[in-house]
Amino acid sequence: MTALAALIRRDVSVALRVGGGALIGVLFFLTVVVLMPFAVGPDLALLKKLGPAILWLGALLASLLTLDRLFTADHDDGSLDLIVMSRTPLELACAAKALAHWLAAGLPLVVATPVLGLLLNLDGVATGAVALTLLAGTPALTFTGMIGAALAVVLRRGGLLLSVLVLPLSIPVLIFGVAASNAALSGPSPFGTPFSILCALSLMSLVIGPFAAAASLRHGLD
Amino acid sequence: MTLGPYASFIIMSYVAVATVVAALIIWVIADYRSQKARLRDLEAAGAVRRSGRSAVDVK
Amino acid sequence: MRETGLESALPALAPATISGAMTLIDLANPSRFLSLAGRILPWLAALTVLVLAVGLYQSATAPDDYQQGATVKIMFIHVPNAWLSMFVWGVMSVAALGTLVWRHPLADVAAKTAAPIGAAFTFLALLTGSLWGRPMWGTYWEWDARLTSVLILFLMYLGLMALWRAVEDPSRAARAAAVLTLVGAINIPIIKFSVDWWNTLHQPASVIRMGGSTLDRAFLIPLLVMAIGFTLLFLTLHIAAMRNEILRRRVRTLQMLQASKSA
Amino acid sequence: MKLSGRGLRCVRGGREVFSGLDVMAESGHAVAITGPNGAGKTSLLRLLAGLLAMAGGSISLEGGDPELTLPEQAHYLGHRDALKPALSVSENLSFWREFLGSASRSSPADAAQALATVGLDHVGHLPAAYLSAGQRRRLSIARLLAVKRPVWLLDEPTSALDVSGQSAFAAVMTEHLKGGGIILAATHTPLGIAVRELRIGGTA
Repeated sequence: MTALAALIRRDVSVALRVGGGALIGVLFFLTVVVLMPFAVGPDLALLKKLGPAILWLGALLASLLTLDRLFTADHDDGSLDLIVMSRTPLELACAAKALAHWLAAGLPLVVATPVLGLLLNLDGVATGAVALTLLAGTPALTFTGMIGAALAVVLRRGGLLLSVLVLPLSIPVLIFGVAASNAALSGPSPFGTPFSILCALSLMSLVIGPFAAAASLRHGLD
Repeated sequence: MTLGPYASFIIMSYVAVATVVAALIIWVIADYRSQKARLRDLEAAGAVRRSGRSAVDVK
Repeated sequence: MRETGLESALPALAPATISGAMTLIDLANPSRFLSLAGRILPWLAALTVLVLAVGLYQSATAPDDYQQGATVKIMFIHVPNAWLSMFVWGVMSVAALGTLVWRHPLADVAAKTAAPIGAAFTFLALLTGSLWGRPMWGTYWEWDARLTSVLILFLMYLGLMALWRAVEDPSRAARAAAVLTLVGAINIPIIKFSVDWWNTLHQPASVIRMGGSTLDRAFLIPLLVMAIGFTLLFLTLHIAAMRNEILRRRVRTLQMLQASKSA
Repeated sequence: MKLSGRGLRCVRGGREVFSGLDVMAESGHAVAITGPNGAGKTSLLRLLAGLLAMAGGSISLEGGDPELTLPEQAHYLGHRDALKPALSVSENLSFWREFLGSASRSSPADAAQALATVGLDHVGHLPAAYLSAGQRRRLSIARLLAVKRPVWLLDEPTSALDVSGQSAFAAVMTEHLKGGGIILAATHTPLGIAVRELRIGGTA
């Protein structure tokens, strides 16, 4: 347990210190959301309707972009070798790294949501609903994205390839996240159904992600 | 002075400005103190500047 | 090493500035700047407090606007912050020129420390604008041309701060930040123009213009005093933050010295 | 304790690096793996560390902890130093101490002791970014000391070390061997301790 706590602590502090990229993700989120009205138009009624979708797309892209270096940074400086050799099962180490990433880069997105909701003319209930769905859904984005991050180590290529690999995997999360937010905002359908499916997707990814990432790391090292 | 029906907005904006300005002032002062303390520690550890002057004795 | 860079830049400046620009030499030397800052800061701070106190008193006693009522009082803090949001970028642009063209040793210190202060004032301009807009528009946020431009400016400040944070070595970050600052300075009018055009395209001018062009003297004088007060506040904070940054770099140099001694 | 690998075969990128390689090392002994560039020195170490898949052969460690695999009882010191520049020297070391070791068996004092042994105790609070290449290498060596593991797999351990650093490291290795440890080191230069040489690759 101390080993995992140490890993989480290290990753979070590296992400937050000088040179770390955690807060850049939030900035990216902010910029993407601010950009949208320039394409759509400043019509507040329309923005309100599109709000949850815009926020979800922004959060999806922001969490994906920061995932790029999740494993490659450790691979480049040799830490990954030692992590693979340690007594801690690689699956748990991967889960710890993803959790640290979510704490440093995913949670700030949720915290930033209310401010952005204001810009998109969402009322309190809608903003709360979007923030809640992001809180439940961003772990799923991180934990499915980590599979791509592990593949990036194996393929020695990150960036766009990672996005192409991972984006299709995150479609279900996007569908149910936006559906739940919209249900809370206006829809006739209840909020509970899509939200519980979203939570189920998150829980599933918590299990599948670490195993898949660990498997691809084990076979990809050389 | 009466602030009319929107008094809360006016007060809120003044309070917000006061808070942020106070935060800036506190940040500047705290940063100054911590840098001075680190310089003093380094001096105590025997680090001397190239010019031989003390790094701390500038006011 | 940073310190060496700072001081070896001095002889290069000296021949060109034999008598006329003694202040430049004074300021170019970080140690001189530190002692000067130590002497100036208390006076500057006192002056700032005085001017802001007068400005606040005048704003409090200013009459209500016949159209906006008492909410016009928000203008007295909103406009100075909005002015500073642009003024600070101007300061940073001059500093960026100082970094790129004149290689002035204090230029990047000035540029780096201005960014967070500028971001704070820009944030306040947005916040007060939004609080002012709520009674006017009925919403906290309207994609009004002015507010939107300030929002983009705010994002650019944050990006600049992120750039400074992303690189550990300040002298390497300085060049990149200087280029970005100047590009930003050129782009801000273009962005402002585009946003104006985008805004009028979508919304025929039904939005209430904030702080219209013809201001009554009763508003103008408090506004001017507040603007001067906030500018003084910025100068005080900036000089203090520059002093901190110089000390921080001195700490860094000494630490690297300490590390290399043990090799 | 006895580490032995028999008939080892390694294939990388479709190319056979070596095959039918036997390697053996006993408690208290050091083996220097030598050979020309590309002979597979690093590959052999990574194979033993479990970082490369074996294409054939078997590896065993007799007399070790039966519940642990060989990689879990081995330290691997590679070309890369496994340090985070943003963290301080002591944060880097204490992370690896907590992550690799069982905290019960090593105390923070061990980490301080390890830093002192490699001569970095006075820069513990500085960011690792300020260290020179030689200092970074010494910090990696401190990791071997802060967490006790019987088998050391060292890849060019003395590169970037100056003469005094090399002799200090020789003392560290001698101490480890005295305690019953095993060292396998890939190297071009003499390590400064008594070693058995294992030459792999052609006769270049």
